[in-house]
Amino acid sequence: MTDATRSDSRRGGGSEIDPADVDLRVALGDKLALRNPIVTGSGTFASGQEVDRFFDVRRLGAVVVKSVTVEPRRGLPTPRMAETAAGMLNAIGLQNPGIDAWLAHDLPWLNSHRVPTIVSIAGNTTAEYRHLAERLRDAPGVVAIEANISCPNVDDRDIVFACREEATHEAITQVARVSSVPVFAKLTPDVTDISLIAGAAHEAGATGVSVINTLLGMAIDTETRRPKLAAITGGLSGPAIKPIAVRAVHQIHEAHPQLPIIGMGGVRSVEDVVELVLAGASAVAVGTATFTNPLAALEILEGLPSWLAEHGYATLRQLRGAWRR
Amino acid sequence: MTDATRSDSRRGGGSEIDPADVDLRVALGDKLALRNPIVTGSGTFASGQEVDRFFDVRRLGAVVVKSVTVEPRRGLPTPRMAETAAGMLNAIGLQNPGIDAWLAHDLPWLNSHRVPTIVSIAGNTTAEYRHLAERLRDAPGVVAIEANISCPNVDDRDIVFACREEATHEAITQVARVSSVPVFAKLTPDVTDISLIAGAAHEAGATGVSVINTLLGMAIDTETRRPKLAAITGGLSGPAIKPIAVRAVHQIHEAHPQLPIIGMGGVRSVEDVVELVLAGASAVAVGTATFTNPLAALEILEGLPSWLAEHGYATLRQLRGAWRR
Amino acid sequence: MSSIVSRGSSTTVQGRGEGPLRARCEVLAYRKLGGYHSLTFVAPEMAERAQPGQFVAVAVEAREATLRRPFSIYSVSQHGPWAGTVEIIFDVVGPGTRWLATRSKHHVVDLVGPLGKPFPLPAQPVSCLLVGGGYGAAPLLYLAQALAQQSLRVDMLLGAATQERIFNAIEAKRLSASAQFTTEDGSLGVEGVVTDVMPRMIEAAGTGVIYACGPMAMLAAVSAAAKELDVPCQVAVEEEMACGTGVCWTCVLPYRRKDGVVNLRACTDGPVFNGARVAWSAVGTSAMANAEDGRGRGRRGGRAEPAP
Amino acid sequence: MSSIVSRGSSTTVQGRGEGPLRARCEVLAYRKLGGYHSLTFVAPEMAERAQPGQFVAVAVEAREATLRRPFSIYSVSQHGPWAGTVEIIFDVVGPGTRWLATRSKHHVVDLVGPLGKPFPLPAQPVSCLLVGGGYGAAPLLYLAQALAQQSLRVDMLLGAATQERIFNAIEAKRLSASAQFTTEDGSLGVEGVVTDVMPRMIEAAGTGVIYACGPMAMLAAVSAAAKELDVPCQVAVEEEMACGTGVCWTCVLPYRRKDGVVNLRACTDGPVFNGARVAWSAVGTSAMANAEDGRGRGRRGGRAEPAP
Ligand SMILES: Cc1cc2nc3c(=O)[nH]c(=O)nc-3n(C[C@H](O)[C@H](O)[C@H](O)COP(=O)(O)OP(=O)(O)OC[C@H]3O[C@@H](n4cnc5c(N)ncnc54)[C@H](O)[C@@H]3O)c2cc1C
Ligand SMILES: Cc1cc2nc3c(=O)[nH]c(=O)nc-3n(C[C@H](O)[C@H](O)[C@H](O)COP(=O)(O)OP(=O)(O)OC[C@H]3O[C@@H](n4cnc5c(N)ncnc54)[C@H](O)[C@@H]3O)c2cc1C
Ligand SMILES: Cc1cc2nc3c(=O)[nH]c(=O)nc-3n(C[C@H](O)[C@H](O)[C@H](O)COP(=O)(O)O)c2cc1C
Ligand SMILES: Cc1cc2nc3c(=O)[nH]c(=O)nc-3n(C[C@H](O)[C@H](O)[C@H](O)COP(=O)(O)O)c2cc1C
Ligand code: FES
Ligand code: FES
Repeated sequence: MTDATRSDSRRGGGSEIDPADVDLRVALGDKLALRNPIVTGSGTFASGQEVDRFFDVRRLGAVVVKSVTVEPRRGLPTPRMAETAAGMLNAIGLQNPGIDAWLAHDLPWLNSHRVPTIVSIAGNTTAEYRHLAERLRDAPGVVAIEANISCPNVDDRDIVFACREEATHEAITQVARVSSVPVFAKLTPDVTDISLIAGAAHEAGATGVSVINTLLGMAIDTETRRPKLAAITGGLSGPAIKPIAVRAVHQIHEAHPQLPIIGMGGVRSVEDVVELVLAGASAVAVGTATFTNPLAALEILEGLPSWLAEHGYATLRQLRGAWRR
Repeated sequence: MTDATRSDSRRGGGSEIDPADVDLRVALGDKLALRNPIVTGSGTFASGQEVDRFFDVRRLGAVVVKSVTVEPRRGLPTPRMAETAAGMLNAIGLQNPGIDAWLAHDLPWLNSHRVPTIVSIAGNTTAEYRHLAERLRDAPGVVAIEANISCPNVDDRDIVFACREEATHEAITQVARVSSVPVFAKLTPDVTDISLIAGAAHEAGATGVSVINTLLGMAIDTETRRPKLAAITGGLSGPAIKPIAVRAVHQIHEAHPQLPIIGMGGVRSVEDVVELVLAGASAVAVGTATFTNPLAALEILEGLPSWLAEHGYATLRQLRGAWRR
Repeated sequence: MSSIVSRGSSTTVQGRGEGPLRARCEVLAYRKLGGYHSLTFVAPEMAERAQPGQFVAVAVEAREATLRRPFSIYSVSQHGPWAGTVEIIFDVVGPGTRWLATRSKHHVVDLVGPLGKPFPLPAQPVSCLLVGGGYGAAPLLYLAQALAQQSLRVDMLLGAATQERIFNAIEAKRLSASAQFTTEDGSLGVEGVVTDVMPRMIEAAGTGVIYACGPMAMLAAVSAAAKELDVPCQVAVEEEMACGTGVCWTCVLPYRRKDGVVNLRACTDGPVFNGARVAWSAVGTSAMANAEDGRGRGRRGGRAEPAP
Repeated sequence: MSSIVSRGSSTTVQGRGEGPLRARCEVLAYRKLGGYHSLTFVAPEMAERAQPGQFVAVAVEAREATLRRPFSIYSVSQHGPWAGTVEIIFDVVGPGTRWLATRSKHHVVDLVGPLGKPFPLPAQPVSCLLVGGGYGAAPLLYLAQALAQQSLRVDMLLGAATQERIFNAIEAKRLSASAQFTTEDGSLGVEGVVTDVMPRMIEAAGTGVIYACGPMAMLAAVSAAAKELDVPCQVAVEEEMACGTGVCWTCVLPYRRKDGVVNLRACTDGPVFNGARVAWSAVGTSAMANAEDGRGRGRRGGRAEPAP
């Protein structure tokens, strides 16, 4: 912030760090190393092609693609979004071409551009999760699977797997059993104790967790008396939810210090990334911020080395969980 | 909004309504009638005296006072708040003078100013809730008890009664059994299914529910690496959480259409009040908005009749749950 | 580094050699144009890449606004002392447009564009009818210039609730072989809606293609009338957009393809679509004017333009 | 209706006959004063009610800011062509103060005030030493005027990191029998901190009461020194405030009373407290300058003022 702040003791005992020397590499468990911690929020970056018109998306740690389902999905009717104070609600309904078309059209583009790819998968049943993981076995360029077991845009809240420990365990077991790459469970904060769910996912074989998915919200147009979303309720994202994301990451990291966490929720600046890492995240996803600025993820990535150097840190990973009492 | 909007068909078939004729009275169950639906969020209005310097707080439907405990509490160390995007975190720790001092000093002021008073009570054990309700038996001017079973600023999340159906049931049973006035259970949105908790409260004898309390959140100062709150985590309030409040009220109203609801969360305008009522609230509390503008509750109250008249409604209560598909 | 930084009149541009880019653009002029507002930005790279029918997404600094606001490009100039400018026309309907209306010369505004697919220009030398509702006229006037450069006949038909909501009638007359206007209250031209006049104009001009832009309900009616008269019809639609760049899937429009109805993105697959293929009856409730209460969201031309 | 609406230079006032009120106030002047900024508001009712040590809570329209920002009243004028004005001095440290620094003549800003308890004026004719750190000097200069009106001797001791962070040395000299300055870098006055100089000044002036305002760590040190020298000491503290009006309990300060340490509200029970009674060692971590990293939040005088 102010110069006074920067020149404080945390700069280290005279050891000046050159931003060019900052090491951004992060490890998410033994089997997944990313060249940098900046990834994308599933559903906010499509499969990379659109944003690649603005910058070389290969620069990112990985692209987490929009959740893919077994069958193609048309998604929900419009309106699918509503702006809220410092956030937005969405109810897209997992519109996607289905795993077959995705493997035929989207993955080849990602491969030809050498983009490390994390595939988000979503199913109605544990069998569907298993099927998706099977289809992704040995798919080229896929470095991890993110099992989205927490999409709030479903009719029956009971099928939100991440709302219950047992359901989480079952779904993740199916995926982890067949997957050839590390599996991350994408969790919702709309639960009484997210660290229990994270524990269940880990026990079931997840390498780590991705938190947070959107919070279930609703908005009503007082003029028309209609919900602002055709689906009535939808998922809240954006800066408004960042305090929830920091808390969720913190709770999970306290309960499971070894569990890799991909943190997200309202991130739009370098400081937001550092905040989530201090809370316990290993990598950080940029979501809604990409809507506000298609270059958000790149700008954050480019700003990280100098922020770290100025603050006397040679790596980002040394800050993981390093908040002070 | 625009004139075009106002002149739409909902203005009614030529039946012009005079704002002076709008009837703001609301009933919360059989035993509690308020002259208007605007009340205050517990902990955001103290016991009324401070805001009474700005306007006659007797104008409000009722004042919901800061939660009172059996013993006096010093509360948590500072910093107790942190601003977030369109919201704030707080961790006050229920600082209050204890029920005896409150009855001796605060209630008399409220009585002498004839302010309909809803007393928020908080305890560590069900016995404490019972004790508080007993102390309030036949206390003058007390029109209802709000049992705050959802304060997030506690060390052990297990003692948040409103996180579990059974605990909710036990605490509310104790209060309802001895209370001479209607009891409202104040619930947290930080649960997997808030309508189950509301059901448990109702079954235990609560007249209605107050939703939502703050969401548990956290913020870390990246310069000092310290949590922005001395208590590490705290409660998120303000406009940022309004979509969660609307959703929670909606879910409870769908599940329990007869259950009176005091809605709150991010309210700062007449439209916000109408939105929560459309979702299912009978009365609406103004919380954090009072920090931004000490006259917020009054201004909203004064704006309601003309908004309703302009939109062709003779009462607010006719809008309860009246959102359209 | 994939970001090109070029400074000229405070314009910092980020993007790649082609396609859309992001730029912080200085305001060259703010004007009121009838009932509408106009902002002209210094945006040379965008001006160079823009085509009629495309739009820009504007970052508004209104309190708590998270998302950009999309606006059709009304005109571009690629030369002159300011190197290149982009102009938008807008109606004040909410916090974002209210903020925009407070911008003036030398303010800097963050734009992303040009976005979306432009109007396809006719491959054959046909006569073109441009049908606009409210501020929907803006991109059509830009299109009219491009068609004129190809020496094609252009007729203009603009409708709105009242005379003030007809955008730039003078320009419409100047750029067309014939121009007609409809207003709901008869304050300009024919009292009624565009589809009341359209068949006669098509007959008189021997229209070979229709381009339309305006409220969704108007586009539906124009598309239906065009189909009946067997004239191809390209419509530029308006759907609520969270990203404008094709990554979020909020802006979809039901569109008929051989394999059935698919939800296409208005921002990337559109905003220009073949009107005959849009599954109008399946378009989201809020996008279509609502007959019951006389308004709807996501309608080009804004709230003042009635459904025909 | 409990709201009094009076219009004069765009001032709409709401409140009751006495105590604090809310008003939308026109900016009469914006100035830079050394390293600080000053805003003067047209606020006749507030000017009339204000006393030294009180503060105003300013609604800032910075993006996403929810809460008001508190600022000490630096000066008031109760007459002149503008009927009555209130002036604040501030340092730009974050989004709210950044926004405030963009206000200029004729902008309208929403204020609540006067808030808090003022400095208690001496009941006896004693000699007063006013000790300020950074912008903490502002309310002391206001106090100095009030003390001068009572014909009391005033001495001023202002400290800061550097010369630019000393607020209004000229005014301090003008209003005092003697004025001394300390800076960390020696750029003005004595190189050091206020407590290095304070004992000598007390001795020279025969100080009967100390009034202090500045960073919390400075106030702790001043209070300790005053206690040692057995001089009563009133301090105006700075705690983070969510409401400023006494309803939220975020701004508490541990204070020793007969019955033990209680948490008093800085906004309503203070901001002026008896320095000897404040339980300095129990003050929240963020409010006290942190020795380890050389900074803290909630310190009067801002980040540039070092802990003595
Ligand atoms: C491709 C396209 C081109 C457009 N061209 C123009 C133009 O040339 N001139 C013009 O005045 N308006 C145009 N609009 C509509 C314009 O985007 C909205 O009027 C504007 O976003 C309203 O913002 P607000 O903050 O003032 O209003 P709000 O009501 O607060 O908007 C809230 C949210 O809804 C969205 N939204 C609101 N209204 C619309 C709408 N009608 N269409 C799409 N999204 C909406 C906004 O993006 C925002 O996220 C266009 C819209 C699209 C999609
Ligand atoms: C009684 C009182 C009197 C004050 N008088 C002055 C004055 O005369 N001149 C001056 O420059 N400053 C004064 N301050 C400090 C001033 O309020 C903060 O500098 C200002 O709120 C920072 O806002 P920001 O948005 O620029 O920074 P941010 O860092 O974004 O502030 C974020 C939040 O923290 C709070 N906050 C931040 N810093 C402080 C602080 N130092 N003290 C209290 N709250 C803080 C703000 O209220 C806000 O809610 C005073 C504070 C108090 C409590
Ligand atoms: C429009 C939109 C679509 C989303 N779609 C998905 C999805 O398909 N799968 C998924 O796991 N998360 C999805 N999310 C959630 C995000 O990946 C992310 O968890 C959430 O938005 C919080 O991060 P943010 O605040 O940075 O956006 C979606 C979010 C938005 C806004
Ligand atoms: C500073 C602060 C203190 C609060 N204290 C209490 C409390 O003591 N008891 C309680 O039930 N709720 C308390 N709340 C919660 C509010 O009553 C309300 O439920 C919540 O803030 C959401 O509403 P809002 O967004 O309008 O503030 C407190 C909220 C704030 C911001
Ligand atoms: S607005 Fe995001 S895909 Fe079209
Ligand atoms: S700031 Fe709210 S009580 Fe002092």
